[in-house]
Amino acid sequence: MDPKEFGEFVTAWCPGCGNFAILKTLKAALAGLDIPPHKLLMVSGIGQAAKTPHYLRCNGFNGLHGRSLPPAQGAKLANGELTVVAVSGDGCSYGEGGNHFLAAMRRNVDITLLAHDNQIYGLTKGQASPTTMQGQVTKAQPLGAPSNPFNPVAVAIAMKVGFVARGFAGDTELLLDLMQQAISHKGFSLVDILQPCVSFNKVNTYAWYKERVYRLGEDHDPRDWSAAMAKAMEFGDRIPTGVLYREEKPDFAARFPYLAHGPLGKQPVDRDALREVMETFA
Amino acid sequence: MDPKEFGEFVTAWCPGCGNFAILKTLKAALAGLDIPPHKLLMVSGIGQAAKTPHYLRCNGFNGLHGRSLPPAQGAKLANGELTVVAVSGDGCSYGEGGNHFLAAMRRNVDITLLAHDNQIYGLTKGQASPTTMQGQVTKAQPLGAPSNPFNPVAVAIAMKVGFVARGFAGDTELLLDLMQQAISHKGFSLVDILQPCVSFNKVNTYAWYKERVYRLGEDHDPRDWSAAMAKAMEFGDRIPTGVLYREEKPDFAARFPYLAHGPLGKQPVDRDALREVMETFA
Amino acid sequence: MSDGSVNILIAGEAGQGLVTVGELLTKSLVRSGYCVHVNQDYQSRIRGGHNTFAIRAATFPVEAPVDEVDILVALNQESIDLHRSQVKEGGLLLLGESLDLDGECVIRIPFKELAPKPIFYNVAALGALASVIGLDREAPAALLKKTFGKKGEEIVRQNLEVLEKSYDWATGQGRCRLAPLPPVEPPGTRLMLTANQAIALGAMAAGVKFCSFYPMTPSTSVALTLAAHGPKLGIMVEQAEDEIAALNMGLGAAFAGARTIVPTSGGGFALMVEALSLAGMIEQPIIIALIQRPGPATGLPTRTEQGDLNLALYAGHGDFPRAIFAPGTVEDFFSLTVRAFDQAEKWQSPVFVLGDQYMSDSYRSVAPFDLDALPAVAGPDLSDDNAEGYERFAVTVNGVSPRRIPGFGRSLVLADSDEHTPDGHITEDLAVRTAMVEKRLRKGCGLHADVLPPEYSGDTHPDLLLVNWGTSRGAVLEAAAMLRAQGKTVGCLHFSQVWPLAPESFLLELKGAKEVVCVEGNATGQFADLLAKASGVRIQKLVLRYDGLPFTAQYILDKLGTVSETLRCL
Amino acid sequence: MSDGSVNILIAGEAGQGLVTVGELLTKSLVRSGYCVHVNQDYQSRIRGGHNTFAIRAATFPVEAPVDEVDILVALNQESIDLHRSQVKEGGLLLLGESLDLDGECVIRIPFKELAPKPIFYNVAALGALASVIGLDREAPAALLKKTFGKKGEEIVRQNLEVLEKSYDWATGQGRCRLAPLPPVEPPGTRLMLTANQAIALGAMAAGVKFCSFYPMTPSTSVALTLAAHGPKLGIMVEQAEDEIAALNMGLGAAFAGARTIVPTSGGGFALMVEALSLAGMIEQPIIIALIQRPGPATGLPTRTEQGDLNLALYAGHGDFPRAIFAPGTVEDFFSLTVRAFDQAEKWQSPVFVLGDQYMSDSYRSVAPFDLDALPAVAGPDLSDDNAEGYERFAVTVNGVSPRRIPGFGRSLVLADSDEHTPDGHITEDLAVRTAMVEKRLRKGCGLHADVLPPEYSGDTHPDLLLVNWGTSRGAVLEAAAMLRAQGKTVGCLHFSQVWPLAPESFLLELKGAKEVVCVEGNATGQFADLLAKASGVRIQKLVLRYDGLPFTAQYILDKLGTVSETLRCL
Ligand SMILES: Cc1ncc(C[n+]2csc(CCOP(=O)(O)OP(=O)(O)O)c2C)c(N)n1
Ligand SMILES: Cc1ncc(C[n+]2csc(CCOP(=O)(O)OP(=O)(O)O)c2C)c(N)n1
Ligand code: SF4
Ligand code: SF4
Ligand SMILES: [Mg+2]
Ligand SMILES: [Mg+2]
Repeated sequence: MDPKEFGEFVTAWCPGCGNFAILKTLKAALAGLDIPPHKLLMVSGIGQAAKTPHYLRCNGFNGLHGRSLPPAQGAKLANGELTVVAVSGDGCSYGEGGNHFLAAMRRNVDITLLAHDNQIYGLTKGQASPTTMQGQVTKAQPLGAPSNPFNPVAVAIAMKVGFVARGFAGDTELLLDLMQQAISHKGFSLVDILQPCVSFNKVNTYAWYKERVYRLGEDHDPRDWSAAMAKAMEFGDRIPTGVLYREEKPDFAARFPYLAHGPLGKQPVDRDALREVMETFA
Repeated sequence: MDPKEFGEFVTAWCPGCGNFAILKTLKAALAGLDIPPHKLLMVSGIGQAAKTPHYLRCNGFNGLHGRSLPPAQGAKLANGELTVVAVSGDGCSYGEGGNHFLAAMRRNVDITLLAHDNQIYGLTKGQASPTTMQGQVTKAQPLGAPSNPFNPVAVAIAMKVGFVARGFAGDTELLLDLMQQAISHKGFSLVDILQPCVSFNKVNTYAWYKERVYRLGEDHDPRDWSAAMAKAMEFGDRIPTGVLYREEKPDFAARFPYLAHGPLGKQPVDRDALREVMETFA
Repeated sequence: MSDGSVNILIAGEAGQGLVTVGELLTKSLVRSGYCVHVNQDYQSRIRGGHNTFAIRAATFPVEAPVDEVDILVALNQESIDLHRSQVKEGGLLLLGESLDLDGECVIRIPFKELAPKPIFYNVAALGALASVIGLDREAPAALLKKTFGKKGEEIVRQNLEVLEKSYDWATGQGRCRLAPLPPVEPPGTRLMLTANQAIALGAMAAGVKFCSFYPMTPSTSVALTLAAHGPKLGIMVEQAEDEIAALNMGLGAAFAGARTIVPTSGGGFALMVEALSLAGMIEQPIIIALIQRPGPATGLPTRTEQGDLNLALYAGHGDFPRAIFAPGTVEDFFSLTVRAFDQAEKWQSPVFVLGDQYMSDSYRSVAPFDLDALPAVAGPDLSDDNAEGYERFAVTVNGVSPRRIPGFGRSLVLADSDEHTPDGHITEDLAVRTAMVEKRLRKGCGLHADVLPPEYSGDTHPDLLLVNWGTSRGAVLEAAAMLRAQGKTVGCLHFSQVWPLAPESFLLELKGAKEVVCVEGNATGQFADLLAKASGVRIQKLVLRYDGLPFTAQYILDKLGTVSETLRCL
Repeated sequence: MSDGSVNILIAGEAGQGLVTVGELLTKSLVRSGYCVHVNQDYQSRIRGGHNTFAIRAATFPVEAPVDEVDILVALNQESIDLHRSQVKEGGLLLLGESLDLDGECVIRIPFKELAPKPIFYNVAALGALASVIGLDREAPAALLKKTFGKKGEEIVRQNLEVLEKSYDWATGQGRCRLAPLPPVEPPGTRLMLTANQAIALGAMAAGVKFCSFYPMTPSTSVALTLAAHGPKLGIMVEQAEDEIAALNMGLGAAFAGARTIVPTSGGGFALMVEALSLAGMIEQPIIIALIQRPGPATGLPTRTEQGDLNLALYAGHGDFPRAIFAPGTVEDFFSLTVRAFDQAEKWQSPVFVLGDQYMSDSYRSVAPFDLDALPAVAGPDLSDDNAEGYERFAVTVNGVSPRRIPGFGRSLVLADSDEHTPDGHITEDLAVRTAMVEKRLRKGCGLHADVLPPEYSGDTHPDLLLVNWGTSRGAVLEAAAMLRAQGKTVGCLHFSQVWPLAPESFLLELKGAKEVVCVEGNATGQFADLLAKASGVRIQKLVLRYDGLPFTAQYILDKLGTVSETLRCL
């Protein structure tokens, strides 16, 4: 399939933003997987990254800040035939939406979360996000961000999420592969994508990432939980990218046999069954 | 100090509930630390465990379901002289309040969270909680709880929380020690307390826990992160209790020098300073 | 009981099995053809404390609780102390074995004698009660057979033995001045249903396929009922991590084509306010079953109130339309839930069904619903015509745009929480903004045109008009009947849809009475305020209740007699 | 500009520095003693798009935006196309170098010539503008010295050089038919302040010590202002993980004795509804600064609306009192924030300050506040008398109980979200429940007694009364003046406190006008509804605006001329 099927849109992003590379890679990844636009649903929250569904010809649900995962899971459960990709920023996914992140990891519905992680609140002009480094000064944190940064991949691996990867907007070759693997993985997949924000994050710049980011080699076995956990804790002078952890297990829908009958919205009301239900109250 | 200072109250708990032992141990722990009732603030959410502040002579803030940690942190920041202990159930702390749990771990305000973990929603009559075992049947989950259970201590260690422990209502000797260590620890401390619910959890009973729970020995070094992480993942045939992980680091307040001047509510308005602030707009 | 009715109050601690006894007896009564009204009063705890289960049974419809008791079943001493005064002259007291009270109409049930093990005490109580009220012994016997059938014949036999024994024992006792319930013509099948069960059944009848919820008394039973039958009917019921997730997940499922209901209670709904606004913005049909309990905050978790009307009406930032149903009977909880789904789809808006703890726990005897006679419920646009030119938010005369489902065809569907163009893309074009605001509001006119008028009953141009809404209906009707018996002319105006309001459908009634009183279960007269806003008529006198208990006719009569000094300085 | 005023519109892309130019010029004007009104219009993006910064400056007070422009500064081609038609006859167009437009009053600023590097283009524009409007060159020069002072002498020198050069260059250009601003008497110190900054200053003056927030346009600047000065004044400002945490954390801090403000916007506040109800239940003084933007849902994140009044008023499940201030001037944003703290403490209730994007970004020239003349703000009970018998929720005549602070003495303080006894313990005693509901509501009567009456201005018994609230004030006053100039008698009734409402303080005015119109920035007339409910007077004609822009006098006049077909079927 041609990535052009997903169209070209004028964006509201700043020139130089890491989001451009991610968007382009996403289109290529989807095209490579032959997912037609009408079978794709992109779900997002609010933020710069969350504008992504507007920049792709497909079905989209651009919901509330922090709330990309609940509707993504609801939609996937309602129609398992859709490829559902949630896309949002670090603030949206790990900050306002932190509780949904935890629950989605536990629930293991077959969706993919692409977290554009620029380590800052972009759209609201540069406050600390959960992944902002401790001590980084912003207008909202004039004495430096006081909290320890959130490590999404470490938490995901601690929770044994079936597919945990870290990508970088500056390495689109790897990113393409990660996106395709994540979308193909049955169950909840996380791709945390390091994404330079040229307007508000003057610490974690392209150069900063480039200096630190490296690809996990053949020697890393993503099925080795301890190794994955150890790699996940690496975030400083060296930052590993690639598939950190993998584990196949039944997804959420597998536990509900009746979800296998096609989209819920196409299932008629079974009057006879309903009558039997009514009789249980007699 | 005599634990009797904390009074005796009629509770609304079921006879045989694990909460009784925890409450008694808590009073003993506080008395042992010589914390006078008027310098103690117990903060809770809603649930059976969350009724605890009513059963202890002290200051109390029994807030909303899932929201024990935000007011606990707010109160501690407003008055660093208070000993602040948040107490709530597994549903409250890791379910509804999951996002606050994540943030509190990152923020490292000097408070203690006692999570009464009965692996069930007690007060609302037995729905699955985040820690309910996968497949356990309840009225709300007639096909069995579909999600992977939450492992609070593993996530806390992945986030490098400075004090992470697991206790058991059936081992009050250890629990007393854990509570005292946790409260004495500077920064955020988590004690996840296995607490049999005799009314609604017919799986994780006293007997079930007793068969599995063991105390971590001298050989476990809570300062060894990898060892701690490995122990944290153990929850099945064997369940370790004790201090899993420890690490000293500056607490949140240490980053705000002006918090050291005593309770904020006792600080007067400095009119001259305010005038200077006003002049910055001139 | 002389009038063909009996009011039985079973009282004791949580965990003593009073609900089991109560439910078994209620079902026996329902199956025997009696009308029933159950009122459950309980505390926010699992064991201990003080709970009651009140069954009012009659040969004629009974639709409200009453305070006076014909038979008090006291399972502990506290129950005697608390409820003895409610027992009518000539009423009966059935006590647990070792309780302390003497008197003419006091009977102690010799549980140890009647039943081999404590586990059978409930059935012993059932037998005694059945006998005392004059119920044919066959009714509870058949019920036990059905209930314990799957546990094996031996269990059934043992239960029946205890039942027989206690029935006979009780028959040998005096029943004081209580007359047995007169026999009734056995009706066809009757369901024993609460409002929450009726909501669940209504949702099923309307084709619900998705329910996301977070447990909260008194709304949980809506979800539990759906969960119990979900596998059979293909309904996905998921307990979300919190209420925010519940509604947002529901919106995602609804967007993807599954009819969706989200049950919650006030504090839970308070967390859904942002997502409700999202539903308004993306014009997503969705049903919220808001089962009220007393607030503010955690309030009284297991008691009743009608205090969330304002919140349901004004929740959400920004302006968008909605409809709010507030049924007054179990039958209406069923049929108006069906209607809620229809209205939600037709006007692409969130629609509420308001219930409360009182009716969520109040069993009634209901004729099975005629599923074949149900009106069709509106559905989305499945055409997929002109997929290329499809616009989810096309601006139309009545504000309704074709709602298609992603993945059902080639049409691409884009929903956006920002202001958007007709094809769903984010916009900052302020002319489009204006058009979209007006388009959304026009759907409100559609909801308004479809509104159900209030139900007027009783005398025309009466001395007194009792305005009421939702679950207060039964007590108001009974109060009206009692006042009429005193020679007053009384009308009742009951609103089962409280928003939108169409004043033309009730202004005549409102203005045609000498005195108008609004009866509602909150502290400030929220509906009276709403009526004032919508119709310009300010009802001066309010009968309010906010102690956590449902209205009784007597309560209304008492309050009507006093000058209400309502605190309206909110 | 002939009347002693000028309206300058600077337009271009986000990132082109138009806000910098605008702020520098505004400050120069303020320091020179002119009255200013700034209106900022921008999109929800960081770079690109189309933004404007409009400065209206005058020798007399200007309190609303106007559409007509004296000087258009266009930084890109789009700006010319979009705004050319707004330029008055004889107005001036100042263009970026390479833009395409010719005409009599068009001047191209030769940036490359005037400034050595693009970084100085802003100062070049400032110099040119200062010259064109006739501002003494000393004003911007002094400002640049102060602004760049800490960056070193060399930087200052370079900036001043560019300023001089462009000022001189512009002086050499024709200024078309524009008259220079007449000089004004230099006033004492003047502050350049937005409403949000005034809220922050008001909070500081009232002794705020804690602010928890979650970033959301247009409320963030309240928190940022507090954060900037927090270390100096000992104010703890914490960015919470979400809005739920923000308010719950704030309640904890307030409970522990710190005066607390929680700033947010509609969507964020929607998430605080449950916690607001908690504030009502535990009677916790707390201030919510609700800075509105257009909804529903994400809506138009960077535009303005007055659409959250209903939500502020009815948020929370269950009944409890609150007060809502809606200032109309920057000065009032300061003083009413101080009052909000006082009222919150006095009546132990949550209190709102409602603002909106328009005034959050609208700079004005304000005299420094007289801190010594400020009224004292109520505080908690620090006595610790009879600690043993202390009851946080003692039932009192006016509903207010002694509020003590945990840890400040030996009194134990217990707050509970459940219904509670006077000492704060959970209760299911329904008589206590009733007493507590009534106690809480009585505080509403106190708030009611303290309410600020609306401000009436203009003619008595006028032909037309313009009712308005909050930030619409300036435009309404200007519209009234224009109508008066047309020979009409006009009154204005401005509410800076919108709840409680005391009809006796305005009924005469409301009934004394021939025609009454309500002017408000939402789609349904929320305040008109509220007035109808509170006073029984239904205002029939509404002038509404809901396209995301603030009112102008001309907008109001235009709408008054048309028959409003308001869609009120919500
Ligand atoms: C309930 C709510 N709170 C706050 C906001 C304001 N808001 C919009 S985007 C955003 C943060 C964006 O940060 P992130 O998710 O990291 O996305 P980015 O812009 O960096 O891609 C915030 C706080 C909102 N829209 N809704
Ligand atoms: C916002 C909100 N949602 C739901 C509830 C209902 N609720 C009360 S307690 C509880 C769960 C309690 O479980 P847990 O926290 O594990 O405490 P336990 O009773 O088991 O000690 C729930 C769902 C509530 N009070 N508020
Ligand atoms: S602000 Fe940052 S994240 Fe947002 S578009 Fe600009 S560069 Fe990208
Ligand atoms: S329900 Fe369970 S947790 Fe609650 S009091 Fe009873 S035993 Fe304890
Ligand atoms: Mg970000
Ligand atoms: Mg629990």
